[in-house]
Amino acid sequence: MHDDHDHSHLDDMDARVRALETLLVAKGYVDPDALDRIVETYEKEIGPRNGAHVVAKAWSDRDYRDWLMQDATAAIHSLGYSGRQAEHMVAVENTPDLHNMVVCTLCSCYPWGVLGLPPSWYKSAPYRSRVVQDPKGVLSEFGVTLPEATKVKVWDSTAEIRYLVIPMRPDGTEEMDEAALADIVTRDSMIGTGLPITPGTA
Amino acid sequence: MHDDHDHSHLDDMDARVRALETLLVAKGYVDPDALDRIVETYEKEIGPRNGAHVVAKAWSDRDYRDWLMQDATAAIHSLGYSGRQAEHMVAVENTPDLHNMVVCTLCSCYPWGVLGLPPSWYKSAPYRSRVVQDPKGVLSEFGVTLPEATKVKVWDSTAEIRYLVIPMRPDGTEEMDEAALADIVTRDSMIGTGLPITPGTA
Amino acid sequence: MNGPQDLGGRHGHGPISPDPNEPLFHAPWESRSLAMTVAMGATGLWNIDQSRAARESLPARDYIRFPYYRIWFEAVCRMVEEHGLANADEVATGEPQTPSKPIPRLLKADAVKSVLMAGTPADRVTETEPTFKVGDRVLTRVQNPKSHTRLPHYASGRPGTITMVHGHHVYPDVSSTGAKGAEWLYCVEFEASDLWGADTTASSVSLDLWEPYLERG
Amino acid sequence: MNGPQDLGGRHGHGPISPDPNEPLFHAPWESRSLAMTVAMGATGLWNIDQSRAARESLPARDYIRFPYYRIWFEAVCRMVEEHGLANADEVATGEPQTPSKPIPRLLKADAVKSVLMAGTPADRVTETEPTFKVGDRVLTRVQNPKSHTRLPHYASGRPGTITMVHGHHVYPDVSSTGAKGAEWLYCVEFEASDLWGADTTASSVSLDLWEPYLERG
Repeated sequence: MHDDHDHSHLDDMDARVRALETLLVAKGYVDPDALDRIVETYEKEIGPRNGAHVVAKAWSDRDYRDWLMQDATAAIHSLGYSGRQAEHMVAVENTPDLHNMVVCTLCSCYPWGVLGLPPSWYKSAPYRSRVVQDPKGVLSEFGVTLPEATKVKVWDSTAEIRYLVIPMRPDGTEEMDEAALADIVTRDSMIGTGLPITPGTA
Repeated sequence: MHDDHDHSHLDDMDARVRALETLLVAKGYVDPDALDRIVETYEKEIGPRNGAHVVAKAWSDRDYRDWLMQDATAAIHSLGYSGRQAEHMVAVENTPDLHNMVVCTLCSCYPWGVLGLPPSWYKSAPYRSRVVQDPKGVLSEFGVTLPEATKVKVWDSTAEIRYLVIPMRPDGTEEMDEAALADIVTRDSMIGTGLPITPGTA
Repeated sequence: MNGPQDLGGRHGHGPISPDPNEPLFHAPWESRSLAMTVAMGATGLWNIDQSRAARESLPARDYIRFPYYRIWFEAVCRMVEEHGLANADEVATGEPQTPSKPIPRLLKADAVKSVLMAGTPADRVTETEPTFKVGDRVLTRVQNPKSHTRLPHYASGRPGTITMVHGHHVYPDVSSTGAKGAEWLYCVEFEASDLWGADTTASSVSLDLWEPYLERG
Repeated sequence: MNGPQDLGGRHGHGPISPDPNEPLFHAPWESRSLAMTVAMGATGLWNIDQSRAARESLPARDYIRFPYYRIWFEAVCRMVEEHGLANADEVATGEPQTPSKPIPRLLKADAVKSVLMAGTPADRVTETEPTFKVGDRVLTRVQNPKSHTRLPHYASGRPGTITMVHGHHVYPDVSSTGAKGAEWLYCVEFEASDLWGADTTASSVSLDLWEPYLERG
């Protein structure tokens, strides 16, 4: 019923975007090599492994966890992560009683510096419209069911503060070192739409 | 930028609507002659001339005006107008200090029995979204400027009550009879997006 | 439902562009969609609140682009299918593949005039008394149901004044489910500043609201 | 702006349908649109609030249908034109017809890493003190400006509690016009029932709100 001709539109988009790039380069407003570098940075260097490192360290090191909860910007910067869309960080910690979820209802604010670029669904109308009212309904679409009694706090990123969810460390991970722990921390678990991988189920 | 192919869609609409009608007739759910009669009724019998008659009579006959303001449903019915989408009527009167405007923000409620079918703009997102917040901005798009001090009351038709605006009788109409007065009452003046035609300017 | 139909106070929908010479219908499919909506409504299979609920349940991205008669048409198609009168393939092709279902009433041509003139009054007899009277201050309910309601979001959780007691009317929040229900209906006037702060050129906005939407203010 | 971007609590937008194997970019135009948005932002010709204002000013019917990177692309095109860097025909064809305008800064490839790592902190020095402290009850302003704001409509006119004082930050309602302005920024926690009544599965919703949005509750 949508009457979209999305494929032809997407072909149009390739042509239109190429035209703009050609123009901006010709006019000297952008350096084409800089465009390549920007894309490479988010393809290769900045992604959710950054955040997973932060979470794994918080799980492994109580002092680091305390610092993170008190001054996330500094604690995260100490691991070498910062910059664009991670200038001002706040960490929010899940507990058995409380689950945190992050959204930007007004646009697509997301902690690039620790999670990379957001997935499409994070920027889309369905997620942005629903999670502030019905987070448990949203979780069920991600296959996540919380205990009935667990409360959900939603964080709507309306300013330049970026929120990182610190998920609960799963049972059965007592023997894992920081590197192994980082491997079970999923991107979605740091947004609040998922949980870490439970050892033995992945 | 809309990427609409409205014309081809509208051709589609003709075919789709014909298919539904064929089906409903074949299944015995609708009588095709009844469909014709419904269309004819709103093309030929029920339209804004009904409401103009009501307004002209209210301008000419103080007792009728008082009855209309007190029990619009009965007063309007006494002129032979009633029925679908005019079951429960309220008349609201403009004064030098107060201008009334009617909308249905949630759908397209409109007093069919006195004004006929609504114009497209009445049912459209621009009018419905804006008039409850910025009625004077809306009026300017209709070419209407009220005195600065005139207040605007907006009526949002959220239930089955239908509102009819009784515009102010223009100066210079003292000699006009009811039939002549009805001719200067425009549809938009009974919605509140227009004013009656001032004699000598039409 | 805080859906695409709940437009009051929203921005970004562009100019109104009224056409003073607009025809009553822009194409035959518009008049036939109107007529089928009225005729199917007259069968007694569904009520006006169910029709409204079906229209506003169109995907938001469709609702705000479609001409209004297309919204009506799509809703009739949906209700025909949901009430088991025909399947989607029959609706698309126009060719019956399944037996007809009995319907409560068929609107015949010679009854059109009397049916349209009778309308469908929404007031219902009651032995209850209205809780509020003209002049009472009220506060509208804070709500955001996914189901059909006629309290627009812009007037949810706001203070107003009762200016009319309209009567005891069919209650859409219940009626839209196909069940029967009625409640006292009031006209509630809101100071425009209580809805929009300083961002308004209105003096007041009046809405017709049922008693369950209201608490004493 | 209560525009198409103000999505919190709206219905009718369908399922979320997360794709666990989604690529970072779906097509080359997406990555190039991202890169041009970042690179043009780095010129210093406009700030992030102006970019956001341009994106949400797309027609509502386009905004809710477009892939997000297309929203960004359309906004860059609009800003390039509005700032007189090129005309619409040049943007459409890619062929320069007018002389280039001087720009404050050109982002060179070898500066990308340091620029991205530096980011653009939004906190600003002030001699003022914050009016509110953690634990204070506040009421958000009733408003509905057509201009850029970061108080979503669903949280306008609602009571909440200050849970963090973030600092003195760039104020988007002013910054989006190209002017300079900063205000104290707070995290305000709202009971979900104060936003949605009974229609919610959330316990609370927290928003970061600037002092002009707040009065003592």
